[in-house]
Amino acid sequence: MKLIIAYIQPEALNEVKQSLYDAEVYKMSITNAMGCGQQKGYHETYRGADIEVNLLKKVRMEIAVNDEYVESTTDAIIRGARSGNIGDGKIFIIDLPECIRIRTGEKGPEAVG
Amino acid sequence: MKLIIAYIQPEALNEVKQSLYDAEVYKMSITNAMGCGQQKGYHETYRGADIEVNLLKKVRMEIAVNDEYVESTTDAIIRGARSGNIGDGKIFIIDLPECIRIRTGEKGPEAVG
Amino acid sequence: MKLIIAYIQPEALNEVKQSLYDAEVYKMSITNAMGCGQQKGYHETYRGADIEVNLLKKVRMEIAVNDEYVESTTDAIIRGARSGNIGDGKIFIIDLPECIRIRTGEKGPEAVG
Amino acid sequence: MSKLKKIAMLSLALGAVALPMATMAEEAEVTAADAMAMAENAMFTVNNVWMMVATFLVFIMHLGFAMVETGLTRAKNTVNILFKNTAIVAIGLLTYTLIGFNLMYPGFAEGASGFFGFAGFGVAAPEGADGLINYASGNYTYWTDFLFQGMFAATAATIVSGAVAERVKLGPFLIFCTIYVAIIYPWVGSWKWGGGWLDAKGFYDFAGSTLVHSVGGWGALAGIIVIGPRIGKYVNGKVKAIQGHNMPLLTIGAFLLWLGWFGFNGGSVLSADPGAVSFVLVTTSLSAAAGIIGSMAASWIIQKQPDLSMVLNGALAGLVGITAGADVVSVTWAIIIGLVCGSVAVVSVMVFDRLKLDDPVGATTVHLVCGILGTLFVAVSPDHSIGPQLLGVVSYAVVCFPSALIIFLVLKYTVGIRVSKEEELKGLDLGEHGMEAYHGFQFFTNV
Amino acid sequence: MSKLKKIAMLSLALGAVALPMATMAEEAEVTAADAMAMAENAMFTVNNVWMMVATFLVFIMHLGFAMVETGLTRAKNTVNILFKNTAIVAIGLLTYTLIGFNLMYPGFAEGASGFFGFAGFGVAAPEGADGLINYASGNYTYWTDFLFQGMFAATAATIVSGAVAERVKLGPFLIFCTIYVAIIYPWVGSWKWGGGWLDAKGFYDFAGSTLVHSVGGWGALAGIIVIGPRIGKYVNGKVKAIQGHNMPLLTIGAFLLWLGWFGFNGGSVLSADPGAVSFVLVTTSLSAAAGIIGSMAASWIIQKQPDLSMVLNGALAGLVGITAGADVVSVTWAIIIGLVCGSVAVVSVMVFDRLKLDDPVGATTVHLVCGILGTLFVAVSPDHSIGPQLLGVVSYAVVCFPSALIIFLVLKYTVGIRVSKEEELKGLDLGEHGMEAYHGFQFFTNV
Amino acid sequence: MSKLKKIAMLSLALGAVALPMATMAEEAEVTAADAMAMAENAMFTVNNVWMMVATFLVFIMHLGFAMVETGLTRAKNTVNILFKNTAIVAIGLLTYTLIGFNLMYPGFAEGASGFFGFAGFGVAAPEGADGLINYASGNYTYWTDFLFQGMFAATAATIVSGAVAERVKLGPFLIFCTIYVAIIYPWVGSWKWGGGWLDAKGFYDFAGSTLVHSVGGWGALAGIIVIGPRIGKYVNGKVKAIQGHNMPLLTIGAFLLWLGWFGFNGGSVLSADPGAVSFVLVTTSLSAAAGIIGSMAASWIIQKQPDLSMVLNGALAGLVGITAGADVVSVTWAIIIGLVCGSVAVVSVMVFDRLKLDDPVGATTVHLVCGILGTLFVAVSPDHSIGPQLLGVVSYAVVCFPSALIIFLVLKYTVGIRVSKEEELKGLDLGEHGMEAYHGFQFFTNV
Ligand SMILES: Nc1ncnc2c1ncn2[C@@H]1O[C@H](COP(=O)(O)OP(=O)(O)O)[C@@H](O)[C@H]1O
Ligand SMILES: Nc1ncnc2c1ncn2[C@@H]1O[C@H](COP(=O)(O)OP(=O)(O)O)[C@@H](O)[C@H]1O
Ligand SMILES: Nc1ncnc2c1ncn2[C@@H]1O[C@H](COP(=O)(O)OP(=O)(O)O)[C@@H](O)[C@H]1O
Repeated sequence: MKLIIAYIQPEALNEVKQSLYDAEVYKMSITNAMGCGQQKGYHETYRGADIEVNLLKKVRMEIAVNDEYVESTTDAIIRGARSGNIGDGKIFIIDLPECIRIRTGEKGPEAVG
Repeated sequence: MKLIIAYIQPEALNEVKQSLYDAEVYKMSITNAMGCGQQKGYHETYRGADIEVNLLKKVRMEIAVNDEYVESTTDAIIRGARSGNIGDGKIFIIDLPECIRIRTGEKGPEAVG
Repeated sequence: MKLIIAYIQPEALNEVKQSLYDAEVYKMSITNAMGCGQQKGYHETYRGADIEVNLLKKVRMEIAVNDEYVESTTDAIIRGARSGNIGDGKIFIIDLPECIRIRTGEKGPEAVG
Repeated sequence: MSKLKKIAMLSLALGAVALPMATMAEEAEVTAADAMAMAENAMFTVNNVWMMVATFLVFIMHLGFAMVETGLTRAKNTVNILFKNTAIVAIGLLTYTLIGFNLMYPGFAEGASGFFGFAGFGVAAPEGADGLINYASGNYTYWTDFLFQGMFAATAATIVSGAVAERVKLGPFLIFCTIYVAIIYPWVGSWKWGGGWLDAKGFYDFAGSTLVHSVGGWGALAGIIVIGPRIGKYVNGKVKAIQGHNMPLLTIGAFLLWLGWFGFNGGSVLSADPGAVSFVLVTTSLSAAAGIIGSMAASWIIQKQPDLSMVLNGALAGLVGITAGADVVSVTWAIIIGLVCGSVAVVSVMVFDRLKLDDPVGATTVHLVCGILGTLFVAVSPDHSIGPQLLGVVSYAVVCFPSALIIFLVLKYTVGIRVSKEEELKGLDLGEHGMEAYHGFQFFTNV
Repeated sequence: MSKLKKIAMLSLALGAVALPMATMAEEAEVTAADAMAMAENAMFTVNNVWMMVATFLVFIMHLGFAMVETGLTRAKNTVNILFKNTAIVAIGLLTYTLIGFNLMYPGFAEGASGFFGFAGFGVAAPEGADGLINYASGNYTYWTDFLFQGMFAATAATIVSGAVAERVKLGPFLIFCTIYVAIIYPWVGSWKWGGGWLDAKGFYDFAGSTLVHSVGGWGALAGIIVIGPRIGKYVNGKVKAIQGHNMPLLTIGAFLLWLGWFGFNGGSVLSADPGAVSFVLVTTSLSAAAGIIGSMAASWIIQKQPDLSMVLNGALAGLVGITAGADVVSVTWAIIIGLVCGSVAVVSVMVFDRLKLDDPVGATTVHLVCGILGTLFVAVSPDHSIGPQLLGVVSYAVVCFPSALIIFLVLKYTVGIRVSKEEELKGLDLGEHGMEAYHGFQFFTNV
Repeated sequence: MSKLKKIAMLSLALGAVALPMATMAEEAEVTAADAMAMAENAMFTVNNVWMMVATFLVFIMHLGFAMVETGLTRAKNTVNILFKNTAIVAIGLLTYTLIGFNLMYPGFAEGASGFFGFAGFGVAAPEGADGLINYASGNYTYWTDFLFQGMFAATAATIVSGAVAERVKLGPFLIFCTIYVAIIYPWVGSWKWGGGWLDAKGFYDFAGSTLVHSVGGWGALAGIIVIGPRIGKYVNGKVKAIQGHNMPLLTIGAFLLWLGWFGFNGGSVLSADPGAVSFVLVTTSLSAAAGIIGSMAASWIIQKQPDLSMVLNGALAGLVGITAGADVVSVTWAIIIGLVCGSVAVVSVMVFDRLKLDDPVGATTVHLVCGILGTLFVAVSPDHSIGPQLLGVVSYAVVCFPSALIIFLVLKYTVGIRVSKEEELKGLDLGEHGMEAYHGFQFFTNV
């Protein structure tokens, strides 16, 4: 099993959700995040004082999937999130040795889905 | 060492904290999250427009523990979080090769606790 | 590649960011978190009822780096976050087998930076 | 309105006794009587303007209550609290129209027991000048009277709303309000303001420390007892704090209440009488200010750090405390009353908490405890004594508390008064309304 | 101001007809005429005080509108909404100074068509008593008149603001407002309140269900049509809810609007006439209360759970509905009007939604639909009939809607009226102002 | 209050000169003198009602200040700011009762230097008519006077509060306020409004551009200098923005302040004089509106995008600017004053920032800079000249600034005036009060 962590633009969330559904990935968790990367951020001027915002609003998705789903999931995320502009985000994939469904106590692959 | 990630119902947080204390797990980090899974979500109607909420409020816990604690920790989480209803949540367990305590620079197992 | 997760004091964020920049680490993601650890928390009294706050505001950083950067990154975090007081936080380092840049589809090490 | 019809309308408006302004132009032969009529009409008009302004101020108190309650409770129950406060205003005004007004001011006949009277359903102004300048010897019209009193009515129920917040079922609560505002409040009110038996006994309550605030406070106490504390308030015997989620809203509410009190007390003079009204405004303000200082001191000493929510409660405590005697106590006493009520409020909140009476907003403290205190403080004024004041306090206690208790109990064992554990944990906004108060914001609903 | 100069100033102020108070001291030989002069002056003063108070109340409605719009939209567009509402007040007052006032009250000559008139640029009070006691037969001064009317002006534009919120470009919108408030509103207003042709036709609109609210409503409708729905509102044919982000602000707004309406309607009596004003306040309040009950019932039945935003819309619906006939309908009818408008509002909001007319705050429902309803309801009063009322409704429709449509279309095809997709998704606060409304708070901008 | 006692009370209230309304009934033989008495009494009553309304409006300004300061600062310091503003109102009213009123209006004897006077501790109304109709030639009662002036008092301290926000220690700050409000403000106020030496010199300040706003502004400037900038405001020489956390609250505050200004300026006429008051309301409103336009233009040009916080500061700038001459400048000048103050405000805020004078809310800009500007603008009116105005500005500068500086320095080197670095970073809410303003909400405290 793998744990897929993706940082995407907040605006892209709905489209990513959609394309994940199309890829039959229905389970996910998201959190609010702030990120800085190549995307340089923008300049607000608040009361005339220039303020360089380099931590931008992002959405962090966490999706646990079985190995055979990794490809389709990442593709789905990319499909939904790519605008071609800097700031589209990143996907990190890490190993997930164990997963437990709290309700039933099921473990492993069948607990993920 | 292992890093335990758990998604639970917000309402269950206090009970989970309690059962973790009982299991002598005192250190943890939590964040706000939204999740969708088998739990289908609910329908709000806002100003007459039906709105299907499928991203539900969840709490994400992150607990780093030494290997011998994994079992007792997950059991504690399950004890506190299980209501038997869909939406109870999931626990993900990943390997944690290294851990550092910022204050002292201690590394490895003794840094976790 | 490694995924570095650090919990630091909110107040320390700006200094940590600075020292990361000095270490030429420009990419990171942060989220709001609440944590409890050795730091015992404090007592608010709200309307005369004593309230023991043991979940304290923390900031969670997530930084994906190539292996050769791990050391310098963690050092930078420590440099920025260490006050010597309980509550300074923790750093967790986990393996990151794969990383994808959404915009370009690049994979692996060059996607991280 | 187009200005053409004005002159016609006006002369009409001035009623029997007045001269059409029109005559201003051609300086006709004016008699002293004409002049007097015009002067009395002017006096009538200014009195009425003042009473209307006071009505507006009392109206805005409802927003004040809504904000105080919202600020002192949790984000997940905000929509529900706002909803209750909105509904209560409507229920209060409409029931007062239907029966309240005539229940409160039945016009007891000579020698009537003055215990209960009812002048019939609905409202209708007496014909001509009798509903105007002659209605209250030139102080206000029938309609001004009705609206001013109507705005008071809903207050009693609003007080209860805060005390049972975060756990009460919406429907049943609205039923309680309807009964309490439509019948209990105006009925007991008639004893004093309606010129009933307590008035005859020399009981004094200028603007309602007892008639409004204690009445509401008794309802609140009954509600708290019947419904029980919120989940997580008392964990294995220990009192836990459940923090309010929005201090700016609390502050907005408290200031709006103070503002409203200028009308609540100032309007209770029932005329624009310059001396009386301005004096009342001064005692009211100074008592509120002293309430802040008193509670600040108490809070700082007892809690080590000054608690904003306590200090704002303190201001309200001072306001409730001065309400009964605002026109009869001296400036010095007004300050003392404020200091006492303010500091007592801090202690009282803690005491109720330890008595396991869970009152999220301190309604029982502010309105009941300080309402009683204020009523008794009237005795410090030369022409009043403690006897009748005690009698009044007790009379309202023995009627309001039991009746509220009964209503709540009946509701509890029929439709049920409390939401399910799940709903309470999830929040009443989603439970009762399927809405969120702060959509998109992230906050912990479990705190 | 230092009190020394007062007496001098005062005697001055009292104008030609008045006696310096100074004479109060030495009880000189006073004639009935002197007394009458003083009495009339007192009456003039109280009338004017009332109109000034009404002006303040109408002013605070702008804050009410700002809060309602803010509460019903998303956090990412909050700064933009607040900005628009602030700018509109300024634009409204200044354009009204420059041309609006003289366009709305041109003082049509005898036998004039009463269709268009303009009394020239700028404002200036008539000399001496003509700008004071004689200006409006002792009801208010020239300046009070100007300011009261000026506060009304901006309202029409504010109504549009909410309807096109969350997607309209700031600059072009302000241009629309300027034109609509400076020309359309006062021009069509002159037909009735300016004593123009519709007034002659017996059309009746007491305080502006049509002249203010429908005028704004037509502008809102035009705006919605031209600018189109917000992204995400209609996803492949399905109506999606876009939730407002702050229910407490919505509630503050609604209560402030109700408060303001006391001045909006009460002030429209154009004098402090005790009978007339207090009656208007009663009908206004009862209609608002009934609007709450009506919408609560409708919402509870249709939506299964009572929707706070609907109920507050219902209160406003009742207020708009009573505005046209507040002084001529009975108390009972006031309640009926409130119930009807309140329940209709709930349905109307849903209908507009399904017609793909995306109105985030329900401005079209509250101000247009209920504005029309209220105008027609005037016919229930004995001395009015449906004919002229229909004529009025239609006349304003056929002029306001097209003109607003044209202005918006011209703007659309020149400077453009809508922000880019990126900006709309990111939010107008960052897009138009480079600011955040709630800096540091975490909320989902994608919802 | 029960209506039975009314008639008695009233006749009492009307005082020596008046006729009991009772006589209205049986049309007794009325003399012209009776009529005149009644008319004068009516005039007295309406004047007093107006002054009371003005008092309410000034009171609500304190909520306005609280909201503006809260909105423009960070969420972690909100409770502290709300607390300070609440405490200041109480301190202001009570110290004004104790000494302020008699320090500000000592009633300088003929030929007195008019530099310092004190009429003794506490407040007490003159007996009978001398405290009523005769107190201010029928314009208001002693108590109205006291309360109206008392509401002004706290303002000066509130202005300072915003400037030193987010870093000042609670206790010491309250000590400063007490001294500044109890002694400095009323003492220097006596020079002009107390009929002191500056009044004799022909200095003119209608409602307090200098006496209230500059006085507060100088205190603010002194505070900023002594306490230093907030951590993170100036990072190695560069000016960093520290964003306010709540723009809706800022907007609520600004609108409430505008509303309050109707009483602040309108009440400063010290009577309900229709001509004078309504004119003042117009100049006040137009200057505020022009302030919005002026700052909007400046902000749009300089900052590229229009900054809401600047525009709202602009409205306040216009209001402060018109305050000194609201009754003597023309409508056109009122607009010019607004435009100038509004645009200057935008620049001024940036200048102070670059001068490393860290003023989170722009208090020095709005109250000091525009206070001075406004005072000088009085010279554009025919019957005033620049000389005395400059003299006034300078006199207040040389006394207020140093005295504030001294108080702050003494506090700094004794009890300390600034919280610890840790506390400042963590936020004063937890540090000074052990509370959170938005419990449960997630926001970044480090921004
Ligand atoms: N090495 C990294 N570690 C953690 N988060 C990262 C890293 N690189 C990128 N991110 C996250 O992805 C977001 C988008 O990255 P950015 O470099 O701006 O866009 P792109 O990858 O398209 O150039 C960042 O805002 C940050 O949240
Ligand atoms: N595969 C997954 N990846 C990420 N988060 C998940 C996954 N499955 C479940 N979750 C999280 O767990 C929560 C509960 O899961 P759900 O399926 O609704 O309940 P249950 O597991 O009891 O059926 C979800 O809301 C989501 O936050
Ligand atoms: N075992 C752990 N699992 C998850 N988070 C932890 C763990 N230990 C510490 N943390 C995080 O680090 C923060 C600081 O830890 P704490 O023990 O208070 O300070 P220190 O490590 O300096 O003693 C905690 O608030 C928590 O957020």
